[in-house]
Amino acid sequence: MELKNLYREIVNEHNLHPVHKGDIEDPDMILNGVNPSCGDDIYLQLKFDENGNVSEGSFNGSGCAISQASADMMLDLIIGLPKEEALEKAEIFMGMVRGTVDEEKIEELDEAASLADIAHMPARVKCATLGWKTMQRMLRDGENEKK
Amino acid sequence: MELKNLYREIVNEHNLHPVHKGDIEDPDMILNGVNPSCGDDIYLQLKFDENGNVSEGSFNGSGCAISQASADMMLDLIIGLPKEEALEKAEIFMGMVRGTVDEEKIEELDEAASLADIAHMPARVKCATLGWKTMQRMLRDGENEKK
Amino acid sequence: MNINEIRKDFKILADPAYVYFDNAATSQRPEQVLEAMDAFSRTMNANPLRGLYEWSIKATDAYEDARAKTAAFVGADDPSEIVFVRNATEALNLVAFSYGLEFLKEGDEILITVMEHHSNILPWQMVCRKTGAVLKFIEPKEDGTITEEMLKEAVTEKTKLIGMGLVSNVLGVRNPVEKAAELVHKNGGVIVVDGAQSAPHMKTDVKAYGADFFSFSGHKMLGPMGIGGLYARHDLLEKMPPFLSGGEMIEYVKRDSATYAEVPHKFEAGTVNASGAVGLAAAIEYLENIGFDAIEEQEKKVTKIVYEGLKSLPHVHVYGNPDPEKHSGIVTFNIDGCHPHDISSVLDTEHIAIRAGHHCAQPLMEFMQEKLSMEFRATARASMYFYNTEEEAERFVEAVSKVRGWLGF
Amino acid sequence: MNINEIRKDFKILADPAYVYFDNAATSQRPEQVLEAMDAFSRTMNANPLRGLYEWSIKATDAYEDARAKTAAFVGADDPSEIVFVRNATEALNLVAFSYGLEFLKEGDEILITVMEHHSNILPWQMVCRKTGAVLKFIEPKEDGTITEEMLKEAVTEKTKLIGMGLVSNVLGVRNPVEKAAELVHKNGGVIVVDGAQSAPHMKTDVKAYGADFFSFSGHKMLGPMGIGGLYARHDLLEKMPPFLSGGEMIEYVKRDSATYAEVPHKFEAGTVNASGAVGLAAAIEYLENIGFDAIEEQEKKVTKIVYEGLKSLPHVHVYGNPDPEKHSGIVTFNIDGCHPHDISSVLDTEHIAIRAGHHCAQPLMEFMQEKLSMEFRATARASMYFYNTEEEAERFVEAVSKVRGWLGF
Ligand SMILES: Cc1ncc(COP(=O)(O)O)c(C=O)c1O
Ligand SMILES: Cc1ncc(COP(=O)(O)O)c(C=O)c1O
Repeated sequence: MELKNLYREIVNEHNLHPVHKGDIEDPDMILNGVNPSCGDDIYLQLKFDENGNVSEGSFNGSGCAISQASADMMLDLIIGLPKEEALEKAEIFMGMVRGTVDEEKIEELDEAASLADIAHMPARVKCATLGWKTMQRMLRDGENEKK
Repeated sequence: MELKNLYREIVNEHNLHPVHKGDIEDPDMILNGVNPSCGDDIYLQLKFDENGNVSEGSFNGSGCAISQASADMMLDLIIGLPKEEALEKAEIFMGMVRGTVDEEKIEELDEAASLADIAHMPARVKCATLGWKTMQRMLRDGENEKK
Repeated sequence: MNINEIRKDFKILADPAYVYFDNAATSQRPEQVLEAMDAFSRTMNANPLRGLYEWSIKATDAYEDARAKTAAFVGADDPSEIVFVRNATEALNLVAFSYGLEFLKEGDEILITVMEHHSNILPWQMVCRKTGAVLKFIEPKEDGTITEEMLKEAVTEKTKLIGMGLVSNVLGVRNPVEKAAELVHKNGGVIVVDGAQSAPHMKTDVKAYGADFFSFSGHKMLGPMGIGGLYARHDLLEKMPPFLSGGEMIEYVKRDSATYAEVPHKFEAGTVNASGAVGLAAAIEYLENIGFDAIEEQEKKVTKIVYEGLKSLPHVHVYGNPDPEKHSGIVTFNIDGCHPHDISSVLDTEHIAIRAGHHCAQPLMEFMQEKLSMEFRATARASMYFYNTEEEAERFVEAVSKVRGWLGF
Repeated sequence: MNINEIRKDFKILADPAYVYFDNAATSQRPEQVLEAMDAFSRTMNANPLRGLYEWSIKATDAYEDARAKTAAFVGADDPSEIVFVRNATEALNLVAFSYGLEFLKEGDEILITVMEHHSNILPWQMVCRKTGAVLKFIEPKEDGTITEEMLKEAVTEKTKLIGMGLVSNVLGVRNPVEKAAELVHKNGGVIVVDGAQSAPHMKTDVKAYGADFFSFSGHKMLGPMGIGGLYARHDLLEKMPPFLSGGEMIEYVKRDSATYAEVPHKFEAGTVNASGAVGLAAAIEYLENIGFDAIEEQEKKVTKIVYEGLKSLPHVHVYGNPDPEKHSGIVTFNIDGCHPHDISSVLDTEHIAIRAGHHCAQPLMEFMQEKLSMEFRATARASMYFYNTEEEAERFVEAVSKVRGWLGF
């Protein structure tokens, strides 16, 4: 998809009217993710239910439209999922922007699949993956800044 | 003059059968001159009469044919001259290899004038000028290693 | 100056669809520069300085001629005052490692401006860490101006080195290096003028600046990547210790010590980039053929259109001096609600190349964010060179006027 | 390999009157390399790494592709193990300044061979001066060989760094870096393999060598001047502090401190030499297309003629291993009564280009003068590459046979 269309059809909406931007009450985990070269800077917040499923989530911070929209779409996708499945989605997303997973897999990302063409824009890959990487660091590596 | 002819007609003779190579007895001045990049390394020795004329001179050391021959020709020229005139000859020689003095002047150098074409061989200029520069440092700057 | 003729020399500019406005990052190279380098490789390629055969002698001449041309270009007294380096960054590091570590000491002050490029900040941080000197910053007025009074206030008797870009790569403003030189010289200190952004756009005169050191990059002034220069006063080079060491910069090497070659060779370790120097010399010749008067005239015309065009757009903020003639071809701006990276990305879909981000000047971004309430700690920057046209400027302004729409506003 | 076809790629070799036997100083560049660089400038020239527009993205890809190609060429695990530098000299300085000053300390020993190039001596002298480490030398046998026993004797438990050229630029001998690596690794130390003279002539395999660092120059292997590489193990690069600082090698810059970009960018300060890297990649492709088997075969044929031809001449002394196959194309010699500079000068009148002097290896010259009773502290050196022909070798030997006559004997 041509970049201008990508913005028009998906990115702008999530950037200008994000569903998950803001703070949640009493999150279980908080983690800061940054892209030094871009200045993108987000705080991801997650809360889990008794089964370990993501029950609530939000992000905060500032950055370019792609980093913001991608984080918002990610939260759309993972809220309600068990940790493992959320991590699987992150794997698929990473594979997608690296161009190493196939169409079928990509469909599992719902709306976030629309960022597939970012693979051809290496300079923006870091923007698109910021939220996802931060989630991986949280759920896979157990990083948590909540005191 | 083509370089091979220059060697054949002048340089080889002065290099292989130098007139002034060796030591003189009880010199008034001794000075070491070197070309680090070439490894040329000579000791110039001079002796003066009561009027300040160069009465005797020799050089010692090792180096390429051009440095050796040039030093030998230099001594041919300056032995018998007052210091000032010896220095004048050095000026002319320097000007010759830099290409800044005219034919007429160059003739004052006698045989050493044959090294004029060294001006077109910048890498060998330092070889040709080693003896002359050492003499300048002696007579103009008063450097003397004799103890 | 016939701009259409000039553009033919730059093959990459042949496609009229593309507008290249990222000249402050790197310039384009005319065919004359590529041809000069190719000719070197095809007719005299050899390792200069040591060979006793024809190609090496020619290569040495070409390399040293390039040095002489570069020296004349910056207004130096003597070719030996030019050290060839990779880029302005290396030039500044050379000064920091060799002059800075040797001659600065605890308690001395190094003064730089807040608008310096990272390459004129980090080396001084290093010197301060290692010597105990203190790094101080001078902040400009909101439009980027530094006045004589501000300088006088910032320079104390402890100020032993001033680092100052002659032209800022973000604001395009020209800094008062002459005054700074005067002040620091009173202390027996030195001024390092970073000319990376000035050398491409205006006649350089290191003497008039009072510069002790002057750094610049070939690739920003039509030359190839991989070559740049450091001008330094001869007496400073003489007393500075070598920096990089190895082949070509020595006289004698013993197992445990070495003596060094004469200036400037003492600072050029290893095989030199002779073809790069030849390319730089061809670039200098090209610039001199056009002449800086003509260059500045064209840049001013184009910059005026960009500056005034952007100023007239709603939601667009343009930074720096209100006079577009004081921008050295650089116009930095932001658009409400739009991150500079998104601005640059959507302009790219229009084949317009500009830079977005921190421009290797994070302290300035922080300063601007605070003083000018910038939304992001980043800006978009259009930077023009003499081969850019008024039509390109108009197309650019037209495109910027649509950015907010493309980004959903 | 069709030598006539290959020579057509090198425009400078077109004149059959010229014999270029100074390849150890610098090699010639095929048209493919020049064209790759020109194409970069004509179609995608931009500052890599930061731009968000098409040319900059292409330039970034080209630059990083060159890195990947270079990594594969030396046998590295990962592209991030290659730092682009100006030349082998800078690579060695980078290791000395960053690794050496940080990890060596008083009493540690640095061991190098007496046949190292100045660029692999002086940086270690600097490290020793600044850290109190001690520089030790290992001397080869008269034919240049260093045996395992000699190594075992020289390496003590204090040896923390070994610097060793894989191939000597004077003797052409290949040094036992694998054994040296084993020994120094037992001490928790590292080996710096200087590959400037090996990379052009043989398949490089940093893993097989056990090399922690490996330095090389583009210009000696068909690439342009101004680009070279340092291979370093990823974990070493991670823990080493940056060396040159400025743009492109940072994450965050505050007024008084900075954090650094990831490896290898942390070591590449300032605008990179992207077109140089593209030229190097084209050179690597060219070498790989021919293949090192064919390259070595041709070099051996030519070297044999030169070696045996000189050996058979009266008054000519040839140095190094008695087996010409162990010379990597390098034949170093002297002629009784003739200073090497005079030899080179008269050969130049025959349009034969060789090198004469100390070859940036003064400690080796001193060693050879003593052990082999050399008349001067200098030698003449013919160095061949795969594009040299057997006819050239014969012409060369013929010319050398006349040198003494030309010099008056
Ligand atoms: C063995 C060796 N090491 C290092 C170097 C230095 O290479 P460069 O001058 O390209 O830095 C050379 C080149 O002469 C060499 O032969
Ligand atoms: C003002 C200024 N100084 C220094 C530099 C560094 O130049 P280079 O990256 O060529 O070393 C730049 C380039 O971005 C610059 O704009």
